[in-house]
Amino acid sequence: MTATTEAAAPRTYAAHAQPLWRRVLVTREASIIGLLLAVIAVAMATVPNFDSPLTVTYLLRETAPILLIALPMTLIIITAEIDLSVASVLGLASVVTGLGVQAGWPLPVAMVVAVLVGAMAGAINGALVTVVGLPSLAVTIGTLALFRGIAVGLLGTTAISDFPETWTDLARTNIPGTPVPVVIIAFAVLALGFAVLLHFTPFGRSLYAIGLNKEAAAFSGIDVGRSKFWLFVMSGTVAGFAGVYFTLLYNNARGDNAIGMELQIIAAVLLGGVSIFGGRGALHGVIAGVLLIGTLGSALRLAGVTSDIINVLTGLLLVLSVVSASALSWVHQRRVAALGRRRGRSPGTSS
Amino acid sequence: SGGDDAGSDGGDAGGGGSEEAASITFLPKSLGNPYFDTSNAGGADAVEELGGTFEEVGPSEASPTSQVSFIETAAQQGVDALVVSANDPEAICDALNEARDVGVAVVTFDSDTNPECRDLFVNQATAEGIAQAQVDLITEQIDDSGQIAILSASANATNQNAWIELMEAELDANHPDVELVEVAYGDDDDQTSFDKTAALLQTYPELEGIVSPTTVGIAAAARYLSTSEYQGEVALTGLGTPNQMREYVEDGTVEAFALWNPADLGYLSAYAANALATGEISGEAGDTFEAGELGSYEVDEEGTVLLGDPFVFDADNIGDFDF
Amino acid sequence: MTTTATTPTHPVLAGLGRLIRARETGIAIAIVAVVTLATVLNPSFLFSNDGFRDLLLTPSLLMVVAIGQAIVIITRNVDLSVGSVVGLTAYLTGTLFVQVPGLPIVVVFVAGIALGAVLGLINGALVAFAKVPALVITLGTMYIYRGINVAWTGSDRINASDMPASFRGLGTDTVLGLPVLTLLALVVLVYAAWHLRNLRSGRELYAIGSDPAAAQLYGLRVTRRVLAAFVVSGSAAGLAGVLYAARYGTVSSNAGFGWELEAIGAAVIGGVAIFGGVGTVWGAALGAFLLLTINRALPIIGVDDFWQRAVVGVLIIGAIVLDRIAAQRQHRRLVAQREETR
Amino acid sequence: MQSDTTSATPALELSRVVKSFGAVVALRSGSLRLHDGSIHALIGENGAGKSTLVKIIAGLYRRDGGEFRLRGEEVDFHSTAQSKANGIAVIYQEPTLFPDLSVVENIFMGRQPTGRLGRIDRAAMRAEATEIFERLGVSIDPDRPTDGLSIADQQIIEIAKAISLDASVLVMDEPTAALSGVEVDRLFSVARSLRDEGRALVFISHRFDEVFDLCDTVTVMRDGAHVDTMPIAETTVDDMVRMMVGRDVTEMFPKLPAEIGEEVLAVDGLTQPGVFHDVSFTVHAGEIVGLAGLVGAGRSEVARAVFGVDPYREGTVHVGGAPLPKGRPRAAMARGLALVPEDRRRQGLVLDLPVTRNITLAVRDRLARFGLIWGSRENESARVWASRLEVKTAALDTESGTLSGGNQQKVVLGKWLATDPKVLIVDEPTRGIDVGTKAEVHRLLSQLAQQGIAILMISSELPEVLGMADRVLVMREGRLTGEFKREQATPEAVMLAATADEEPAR
Ligand SMILES: Nc1ncnc2c1ncn2[C@@H]1O[C@H](COP(=O)(O)OP(=O)(O)OP(=O)(O)O)[C@@H](O)[C@H]1O
Ligand SMILES: Nc1ncnc2c1ncn2[C@@H]1O[C@H](COP(=O)(O)OP(=O)(O)OP(=O)(O)O)[C@@H](O)[C@H]1O
Ligand SMILES: [Mg+2]
Ligand SMILES: [Mg+2]
Repeated sequence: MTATTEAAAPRTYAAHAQPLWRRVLVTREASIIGLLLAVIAVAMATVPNFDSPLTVTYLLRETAPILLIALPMTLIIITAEIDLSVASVLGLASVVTGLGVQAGWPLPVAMVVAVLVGAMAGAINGALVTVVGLPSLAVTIGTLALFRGIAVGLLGTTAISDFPETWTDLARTNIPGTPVPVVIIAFAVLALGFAVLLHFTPFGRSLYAIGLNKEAAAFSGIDVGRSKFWLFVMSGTVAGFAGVYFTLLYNNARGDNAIGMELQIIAAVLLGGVSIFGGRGALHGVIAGVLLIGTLGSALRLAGVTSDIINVLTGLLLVLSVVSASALSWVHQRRVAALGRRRGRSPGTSS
Repeated sequence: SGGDDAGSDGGDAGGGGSEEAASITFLPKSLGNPYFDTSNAGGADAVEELGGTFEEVGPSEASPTSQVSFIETAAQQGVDALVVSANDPEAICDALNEARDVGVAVVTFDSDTNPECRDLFVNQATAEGIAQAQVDLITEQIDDSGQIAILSASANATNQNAWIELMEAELDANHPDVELVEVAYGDDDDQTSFDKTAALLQTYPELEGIVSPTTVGIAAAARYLSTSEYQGEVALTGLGTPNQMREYVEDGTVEAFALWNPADLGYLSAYAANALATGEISGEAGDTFEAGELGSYEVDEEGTVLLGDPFVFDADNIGDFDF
Repeated sequence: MTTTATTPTHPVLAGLGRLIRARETGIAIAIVAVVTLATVLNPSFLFSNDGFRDLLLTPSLLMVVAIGQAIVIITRNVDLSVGSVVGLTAYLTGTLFVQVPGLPIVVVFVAGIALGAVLGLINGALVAFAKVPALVITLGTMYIYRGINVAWTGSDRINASDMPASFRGLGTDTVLGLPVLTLLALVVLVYAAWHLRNLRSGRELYAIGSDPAAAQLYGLRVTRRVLAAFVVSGSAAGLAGVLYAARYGTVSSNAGFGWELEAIGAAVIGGVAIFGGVGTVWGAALGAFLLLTINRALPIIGVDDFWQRAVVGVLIIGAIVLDRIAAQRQHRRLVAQREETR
Repeated sequence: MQSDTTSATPALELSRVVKSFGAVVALRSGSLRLHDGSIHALIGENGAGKSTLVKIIAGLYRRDGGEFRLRGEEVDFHSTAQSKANGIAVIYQEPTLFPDLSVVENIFMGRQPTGRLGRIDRAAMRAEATEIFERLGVSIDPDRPTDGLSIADQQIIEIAKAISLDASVLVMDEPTAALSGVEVDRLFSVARSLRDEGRALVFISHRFDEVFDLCDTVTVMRDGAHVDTMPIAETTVDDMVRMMVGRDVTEMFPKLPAEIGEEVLAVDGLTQPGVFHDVSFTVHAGEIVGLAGLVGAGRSEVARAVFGVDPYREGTVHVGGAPLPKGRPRAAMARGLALVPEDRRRQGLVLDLPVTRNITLAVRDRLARFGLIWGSRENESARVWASRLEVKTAALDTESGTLSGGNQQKVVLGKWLATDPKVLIVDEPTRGIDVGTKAEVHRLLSQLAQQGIAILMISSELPEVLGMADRVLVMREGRLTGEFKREQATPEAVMLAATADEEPAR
């Protein structure tokens, strides 16, 4: 009875309550990666032509914009915000690239301007969220319409497609000797950057704190507003870059490019284990989530399954992943509670 | 089967291939569009006659980038031929070329891409013919004077824009009293076209007529007109399918409209695709092939095969058609 | 009793004051302004039979969906699946007419609303029982419902001629100069508004949205209420689907595509706070009205078609910025009031 | 006859109730026997299981074992609605209001009086609310939203809520923690009148004077178990403390002498309209300056403004002679300022993060090497402070939210001590903390002052301020109204400065 209150010798603390393998394997991320590997294995075995290098090329080429934008989106959702305007920013950047080329600028100049426009768009989101203090869900529903509206308004009826071939080829070529598109190099660099930023820097630490409790974060000297502002700028910039890539890949600048992609991106991020309430999630899970949806779609399309079924599966996957997580924790609680009851009863009956 | 005769004199390279069943994939602008339903059905008939395998894939909304993934899948599957109606002349070009690189024969129909991205284009009617037919129809119905508007599909549809350009030229040249006040875009979406029609009528109270060179647009516009005070006041014509338009022709909303037979278009495209896939033709000008019950066709300049002239439907003849 | 001491003004006057300050009034004024401007530029915008009818008709469907959406948002949830529900029920409506010729129209309405309710129930059950965020769940069911719709419809479509004229007539008929669809939407609106304001179950939705944890502590039946909100939203979308078939006549697999964001936008413009607890269905309905009326008025005012979406975006952002300013003022006023009483 | 049975059968009786959360046993054997017409105190250290017991009574938690009888009947609530229906009203430790709804709606939510068609009778609701407010002697506009109300007002609404239930059992979990003296008096008079009506009340508080003032019986808990129940007249503070902690403790750790050095923090003319006005003071190295006043006097707001979390319009803050920019907590931290905020669960900690991450949150930049931060370095740093402060937790990656209140407070202290501050501002460092831990905190502050740290201590507990501070500042309604040297600071003088203008009744 009194043992607990005795000021004894200095305590020692274990760093972790659970062994390493549990902390690594019993996670949301690990299960998504496992699922991805399983889907690949099954598709290799059963879907004709899936094992061809073309699959890798096409898959990566098409999911590249989602992969790219999912990186900053992960950080934003971890701070408990959301950016629904990314696909519109992509469209706007695409239009700016096109207009630049049409106006006779060299393509690299147009590309830089497009990325800057993306950054500006992100800054507008960021300012509305952090300076004015509005909920990002509402703000970015608004800018989703606004940026898309500007994109469609600027280009009107036309599509611009006379981009220099050297550049459009670059967007389509593979790393020599591999079936992997060149754009994946850009992605890898960005992914590495974002992973280090999120998981190994003080800034990354602060993002989790912001997502879980922004008041406590502010009291810890974290500049919540500024951090979020820069995340939105990053999101806009990457979306702008994705817009340039998209334009070159399809040799086509249009106002309605990638319309509706925001929800695909968010679905993938959430599937990858990021909590919509903020504070939880990791980049490797997100990348696996994007690839999982992409691979599943690619394999099913190859197997002749129509796109509607693919949509149904994407939705089911998303719903099941969150429901199973909450069901598992419920079962766990139940088990622990039952354990507690049993433990609670035995001393009760014996005394 | 059908094309054997032409096949045997088409060339040695294709000799062996013609025995084998070709796999042909149809990729319309979007699924759920009755016009393409009809044309694809024609294509399916032809493939059946040829003994090949037919497949129909497509996006649910008419956008070029979503067509690309279907083109890529076809390339991965290694189908023999792909028959596609392009949502954009450029955007799907590279994907089509990649498909051709792995040996897929590419035929465009209904809406073409740049000529260098496909082997053959099956043209439903010359753009001039279509533009002419529609201008003739509308000017006749409004007595060659007054305001008209065009309700198009999406702003980037190749064929639509080509026709509209030619129609504008024709109006400028030969119909000085007819003023084209606006080109509206219904995106080949029923609801949008419907609402755009309402907006046109309201924005231009003096409007005399609407031309909608797209089957979705004309049907939506007709439906709006038929319940509005403008029924019979504002003329409507364009390109439509008889089944969709029958009701409105009968109730007087629409006097006459034009179209080719989309089933024939699909049918011809399938034969053309088969001929390419089997090596019977290479898509050069002057190549000829047999298209089953449609008879013999020749490839002309720019790798185009022409189906024929547009056909005008009106109250007198519409009862004879079912598509 | 000194009750009167805390009631400084006459109740009627106080009510009037509230009305003038209300968000809904602001939107109504904006609508009047837009309509006036468009009518001055083009009298037929209002003063023609079709003009007046379309003014009321066009927003009616979105109004119904926005009402349901507002109810869900008030409980601090969101329903992204409404557009897909509209699509499914619209197609169901057409299919029923095709498969069962001569089916009474009432039955079709009931079937559409019932299907919507079931789809809403699925959303609600997943959100309320599995305790997972609504945004994620309804994002998932949005894909699922739309996928099922496309799979079911295929490349088929319902044409106007498949449905009886009496049904399609609902889409355009008027009673006493008011379109039937608008009247239906109004009935839904008035009832929903009354229910939310005057019944316990309505007020509890606000409580839940205002602070879900507190609602649990109060012993409110949170699960049941959230479930009900989703069922209502689904039913509203189901009704809108039936009305869609009546109004547009043609139903393909992408009916109602993208309506979810429009409905949320309408609610937000109408002053429904995205984090729950605040707002009225009146606001949401007026928001929907403003959104679509501006859309139709823009070409008349001389703004190119293509810029419509940009204007909608500005509208949404403007509305929430205004809200924010008003809320800050109110907060400051309350704090000042507290200072005074200290 | 009836009164006989009620006095014989307890209004409410819990015996050997068990409740655990996961691996944590919150209640091992909780017992409570409550009689009508009595106010029963429930005391115990932080984490002793008081609130858990309350929540079981309220139907918020279901017990894992033991018995729960209401007027002799065995009951098993599984929702708070059930306990309400059985005449039990509970005021929870944290106010639970709906910020967007009006005061009236907050009071009646879920059981509004209804008329025809189930329509809510707003007039009746309003009338009843007004009546209750009158009885409590407060004037709160019943139609205003609760957003923006002070904690005290919120607590009053909680009380109104409980009264309106007309319950026969009323449980109050630390209702006075945020109330000022006048408000506490008013609450007590209401509580007494409820008792006189024959109701049974439970009162939880860490303030012994209140317990003696109000209650007639007391139950002491320790480590999730019942220790003893006795009439209040038969016990003393020392007895109770001994039972609570299982040993003798002095509530106050004697202040250690410290050498007072040069001026470190200088605040001059700080003003934020409506919040505080023209606040000027200094704190020297090695000095503990107490900031006293009633709750709501604006002390925390001044602290937050100095630290930079809140804005201020006029005035200056100097640290070590150099001016500090406004609204920049980072700059303040870089200059050696640290703030232990008043609400540890909301402001002090990120409850979902592990102990490690919380302790290192304020020093994350310093732990980084070449801009990168590694888990092992964080653990090292956290381990130092966890063991120095003797935080009771098994592993460093335990979620902070699962620690008991006192241990959470230690984590917050550790987090700020890790920054090696020159000026430490502590806001209610011992609020809701049991006597044992409290003394530890006092010893710690005293030692820190000895090491030359300047300490500004905000506290609502007069004995704490008077016992610890070298100098006492008093605030009232956003203004500094008094400054006393340690020798001059008598309870009377400080209370006068804190309340001078306040009218006894409103
Ligand atoms: N929901 C919960 N989940 C897990 N553990 C809990 C929960 N609620 C309480 N506990 C734990 O149960 C124990 C008893 O907590 P309780 O809140 O009843 O203490 P208390 O006596 O009210 O303390 P205080 O005086 O600080 O309010 C503590 O160890 C606490 O951490
Ligand atoms: N919800 C919980 N989940 C997991 N562990 C918990 C939880 N609540 C408390 N604990 C752990 O249980 C142990 C006992 O908690 P308890 O609150 O009884 O400690 P205590 O000695 O009373 O602390 P204090 O003196 O600070 O009040 C602590 O080590 C704490 O970390
Ligand atoms: Mg304890
Ligand atoms: Mg407690």
